[in-house]
Amino acid sequence: MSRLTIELPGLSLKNPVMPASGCFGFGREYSKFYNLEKLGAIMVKATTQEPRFGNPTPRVAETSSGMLNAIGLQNPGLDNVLQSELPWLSQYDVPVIANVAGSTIEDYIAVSEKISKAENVHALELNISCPNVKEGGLAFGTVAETAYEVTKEVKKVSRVPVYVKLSPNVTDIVSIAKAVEKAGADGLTMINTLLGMRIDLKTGKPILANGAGGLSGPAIKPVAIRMIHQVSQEVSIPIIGMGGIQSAEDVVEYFLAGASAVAVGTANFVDPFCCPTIIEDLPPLLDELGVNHINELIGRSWKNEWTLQSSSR
Amino acid sequence: MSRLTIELPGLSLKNPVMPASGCFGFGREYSKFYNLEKLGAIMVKATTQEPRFGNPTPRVAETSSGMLNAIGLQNPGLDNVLQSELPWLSQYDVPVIANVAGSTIEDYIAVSEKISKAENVHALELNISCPNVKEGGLAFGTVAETAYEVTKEVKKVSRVPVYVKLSPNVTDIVSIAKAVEKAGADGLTMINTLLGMRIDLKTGKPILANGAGGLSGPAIKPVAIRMIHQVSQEVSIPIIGMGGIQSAEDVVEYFLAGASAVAVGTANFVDPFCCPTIIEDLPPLLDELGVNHINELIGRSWKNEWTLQSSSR
Amino acid sequence: MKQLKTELVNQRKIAASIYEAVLYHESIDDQFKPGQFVHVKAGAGSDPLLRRPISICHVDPEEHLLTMIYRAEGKGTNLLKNEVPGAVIDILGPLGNGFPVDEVKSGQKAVLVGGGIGVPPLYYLSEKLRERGVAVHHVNGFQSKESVFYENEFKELGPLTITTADGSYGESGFVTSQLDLSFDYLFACGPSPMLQALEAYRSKGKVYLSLEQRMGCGIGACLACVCHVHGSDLAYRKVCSDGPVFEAGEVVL
Amino acid sequence: MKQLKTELVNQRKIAASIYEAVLYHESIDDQFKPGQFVHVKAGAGSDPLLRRPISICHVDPEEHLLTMIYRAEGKGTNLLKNEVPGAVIDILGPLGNGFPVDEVKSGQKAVLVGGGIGVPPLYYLSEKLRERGVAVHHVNGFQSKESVFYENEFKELGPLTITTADGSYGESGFVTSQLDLSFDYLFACGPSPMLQALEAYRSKGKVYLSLEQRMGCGIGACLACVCHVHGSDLAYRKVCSDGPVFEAGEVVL
Ligand SMILES: Cc1cc2nc3c(=O)[nH]c(=O)nc-3n(C[C@H](O)[C@H](O)[C@H](O)COP(=O)(O)OP(=O)(O)OC[C@H]3O[C@@H](n4cnc5c(N)ncnc54)[C@H](O)[C@@H]3O)c2cc1C
Ligand SMILES: Cc1cc2nc3c(=O)[nH]c(=O)nc-3n(C[C@H](O)[C@H](O)[C@H](O)COP(=O)(O)OP(=O)(O)OC[C@H]3O[C@@H](n4cnc5c(N)ncnc54)[C@H](O)[C@@H]3O)c2cc1C
Ligand SMILES: Cc1cc2nc3c(=O)[nH]c(=O)nc-3n(C[C@H](O)[C@H](O)[C@H](O)COP(=O)(O)O)c2cc1C
Ligand SMILES: Cc1cc2nc3c(=O)[nH]c(=O)nc-3n(C[C@H](O)[C@H](O)[C@H](O)COP(=O)(O)O)c2cc1C
Ligand code: FES
Ligand code: FES
Repeated sequence: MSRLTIELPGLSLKNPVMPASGCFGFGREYSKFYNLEKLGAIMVKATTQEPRFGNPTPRVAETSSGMLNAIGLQNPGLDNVLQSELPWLSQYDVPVIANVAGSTIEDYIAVSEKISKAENVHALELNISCPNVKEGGLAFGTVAETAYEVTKEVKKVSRVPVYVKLSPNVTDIVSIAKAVEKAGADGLTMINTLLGMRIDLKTGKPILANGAGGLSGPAIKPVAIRMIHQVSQEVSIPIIGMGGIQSAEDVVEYFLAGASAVAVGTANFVDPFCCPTIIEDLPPLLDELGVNHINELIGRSWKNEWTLQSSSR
Repeated sequence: MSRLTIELPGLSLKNPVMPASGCFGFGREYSKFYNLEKLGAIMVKATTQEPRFGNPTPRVAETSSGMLNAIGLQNPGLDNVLQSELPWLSQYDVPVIANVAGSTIEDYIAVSEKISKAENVHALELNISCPNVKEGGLAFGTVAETAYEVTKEVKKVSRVPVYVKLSPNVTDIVSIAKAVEKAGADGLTMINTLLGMRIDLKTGKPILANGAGGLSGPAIKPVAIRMIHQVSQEVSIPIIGMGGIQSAEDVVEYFLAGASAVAVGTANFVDPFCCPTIIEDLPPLLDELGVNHINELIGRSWKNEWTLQSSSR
Repeated sequence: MKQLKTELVNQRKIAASIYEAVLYHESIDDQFKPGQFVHVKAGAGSDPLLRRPISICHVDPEEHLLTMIYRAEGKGTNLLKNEVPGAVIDILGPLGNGFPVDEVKSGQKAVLVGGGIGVPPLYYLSEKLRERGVAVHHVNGFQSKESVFYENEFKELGPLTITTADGSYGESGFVTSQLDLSFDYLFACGPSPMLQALEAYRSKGKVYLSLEQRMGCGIGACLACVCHVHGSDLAYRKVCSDGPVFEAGEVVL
Repeated sequence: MKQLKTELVNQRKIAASIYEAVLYHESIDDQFKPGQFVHVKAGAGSDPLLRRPISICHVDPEEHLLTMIYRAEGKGTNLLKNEVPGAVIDILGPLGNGFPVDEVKSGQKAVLVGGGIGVPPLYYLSEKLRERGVAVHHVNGFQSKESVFYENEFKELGPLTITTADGSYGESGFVTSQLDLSFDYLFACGPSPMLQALEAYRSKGKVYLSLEQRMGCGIGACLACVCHVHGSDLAYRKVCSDGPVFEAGEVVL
């Protein structure tokens, strides 16, 4: 399986597939289905300084090939994550990427400083793009200046490399990506969810108690591929791609677009075994494509004119 | 069927359902399947000053519950549209909304002035949001100032009401909507396609010859609903909603969000009879919801606290 | 919990919009308990995307059959109803914590209260209670005559009162109008207003309620389905994995 | 053109990844011509979204049956291959303009050249040419032995040469290596490189080529499937409605 290894800042991945933040809790539930050490890494649920209950229910609504969520960053708070969740996860030999959220720059700094000291946290993922919290989150991710600011401050305090999670709800994602790169980000993760809404015909009101929510799942994959294709050509830090990944084929599409690793979110809900299945399906797919190591695929859609294999009727 | 009539600037619609621009040509093909007079109106293919061949093929790619297109505004040019397409369409008693595209403000002015004089053109739809032309299009739609400018200039020369078609590929759609309202737009149409991409595993290159393209279909409906919900609360001009509409239920969802009429695009490709089918399905659906006239539904999701019907297990 | 590619053995319409489906898989056995549910994938492709939670209505452990009853309402259930015998139906299950069958003693009295599409799990519960020698009384409420199902099936297990909201069959009105009964245990599944009304019966005996909530994962990971615990702003329970059955008074309805 | 909810009567695998499906609908008759195609909806729900263009391989107008042959490759065709007899298959058709059968006279000589999944429409064409008393010679190219299909079926209609790219069956190489034949008409369907090579045969007789292109609507409205006309920057043809069959030399391949 050494054909799947990937080296990223802070992360020596045995394979490039990891569950996406918020779609895997802190791993406890999925650990009942398979050995978490099969995963390249684990992106855990967003952590905030104080515990949060999150938004009222309903918190999810289905859409065509997608779903909306407005969980509202429910989490047990930094102290509990440090004392209970991360130590529990440390029984597994798998790198953890801690997802950090907040309402103020101070929040981000405080959580990042402390959580980056946890032994099994190999990298941070700054969630400056959550659409489901009124106070901040999304705003940080949609303005280049604030994205720059929060990244820079967190870099000062973090013991581990910092990945910044970009919001797709912007006119010009490249300028935001460049801003956080300039601020010292070690990598990017993209994309977070698109803002969406569904309305219940019977009540006449939005299905989600919160009104709008974040759209994830296969529906958003072409938007993510487009953005990664754009951004990867303009920055020199690596990208962990996500949005609608369901299969090994999807992973290859992300690599071709310019990702160096991928995360799987919503698909875990449809098939709890999807991450290990995708990991198993990758080597035969590489064979089919005539590729030795998965890293040969990174950015191939724009890097040069070579062709994997000519299509035949 | 008087339960479906809608009055909009320039448009007395017998029902609120019309085909979306670019998905219905100038009506010739679909006229073989049903009487075009069944439609509330027809939004015809974008017209530019000069004829355009458009982009190289492949021009479409499928995605989960959606499709990408990069047609590139292929059209026979203003003169031909005025001399041949519109006169042909005038045999049907159905209002036409002319979709106007260009690369410069001067283009928009020139086409708008002339096409708005055609007898059966009841309104213009300014396409300042086409993702598939390099020179302009999208740029007009993503910057409030230029959107304002082009709208204002076109308003000066147009003989008929002007609707402006908004791009969803922006951070803040409300500010753009307000800018075009301030510039004198009579209405909004939204949304145009989301920018997306798919990559062919076999060739390693984007499927579309153009690289990126516009994402349409059911996948984007939640994004459109969210944007219409936002914008309709902030402007006082009417909105023609579009994006993924396939059924009468979808139409009601758009009305609840804040639309006053709707357009159907991609669904015509899946089912050429979808527009008349939707129109027929609306009255029984209104009955089920206990609604007399469809205009009672406009904006109900945010207008007040009434409830259509309590949901029962 | 397992992911099973079951075979649809039989499917029939048993009332207005109500379907009974029987699934076969060699792994189906008595590990599937009353009050638990299965998470059902409808259709191939990613539309519809999410699984549908459907209660277990009956299990035949020898024949490895599972019966579920559902209302064809939206996209997923309407696809499901078009499946023909031989079709492969992908389910996850058993999920959640069911009714505390083992707690009820032989000779005790249980009232089972179902509302509409909340009725099916109570059938399996009633079967299991009967096996333990519990005296079971059923009160099932429906919208109208056309939506009544499993009348004879329930009658074979114990007395049955049927109510219809429009009075077109059985007693007129809601189930709560038919509850001047004494009991040791009351088990209920149905719409929220019904469950809220039943909370009051805690003074008369032990009350267990099965809740409904929109779900993402169905296994406790996504926090879509949480409900508040009485007396705390932060404490919560997940309907999918802590429930769907809770003792009345534990969580906020 | 009609939208037909056909019934899948029969489906079988006839070569590696190649399936033959027979559809029934009372409206299927000889209005469905060789070279035309049907637009097939795979799966319920909106994923996959678009219809798949599949050529007409054979029509039985009395029994109202239509045969199509397809390669299970991507999302849609892989769903299709799992459908069982009795399933409803939604098709639009007939679409496009087929081969000019009526132009060919009794006694004339026609060569039919098919490549891979371009072979099926030529079967129906050959049947119709034979009915007119045309002498038909077939040259069908495949990837390898495993992908060869309809060998006997074609042989019953006239001489057949089979080529395989890997030489595992019939003649080794491409169809173009087997074309030292004289003809009045050459009809071909297959991959672009093959069609491009066949353009040169215009000097020997009339050549008609059936093109392939990614489609949106399939009926001429969306301009997804256009190709250039030789000698003009602006003139174009739509593969779906002007084609898919064009005379060689008309459009840029
Ligand atoms: C624990 C549990 C057990 C259930 N048991 C049964 C049963 O035995 N029989 C039965 O008919 N129904 C049961 N339901 C309700 C059933 O899950 C919904 O009716 C079904 O999911 C609706 O799907 P749809 O495709 O018809 O609707 P759609 O409108 O297409 O559904 C869209 C989305 O909303 C969700 N959703 C819609 N309505 C509900 C609801 N009432 N509860 C939860 N999610 C919903 C769907 O799961 C899906 O994710 C149960 C629900 C829960 C939570
Ligand atoms: C006029 C015409 C006739 C055809 N006749 C046949 C036939 O008889 N038998 C057969 O096996 N194939 C035929 N094809 C090709 C067939 O349409 C594609 O193989 C099929 O659409 C692929 O669908 P999929 O679900 O397997 O692939 P996916 O990859 O899931 O398809 C995704 C999208 O791309 C389109 N697409 C992918 N490949 C092609 C292609 N080669 N040509 C056109 N669109 C494509 C699909 O239609 C769909 O919209 C024909 C194509 C055309 C244009
Ligand atoms: C239920 C749910 C909860 C999520 N919670 C978080 C979160 O806490 N932090 C975060 O950065 N992203 C969160 N996300 C976004 C995902 O990590 C991911 O970026 C997005 O869902 C796109 O990937 P997908 O299409 O594979 O789900 C959440 C997504 C879902 C569906
Ligand atoms: C093939 C195709 C061509 C289109 N051409 C145009 C166009 O010329 N002008 C325009 O304003 N919008 C054009 N659109 C966008 C549609 O009008 C519509 O805004 C969009 O597709 C969303 O609606 P839908 O999901 O119902 O297709 C086109 C869309 C498609 C799919
Ligand atoms: S549905 Fe995901 S936690 Fe309950
Ligand atoms: S596929 Fe739409 S014009 Fe040919």
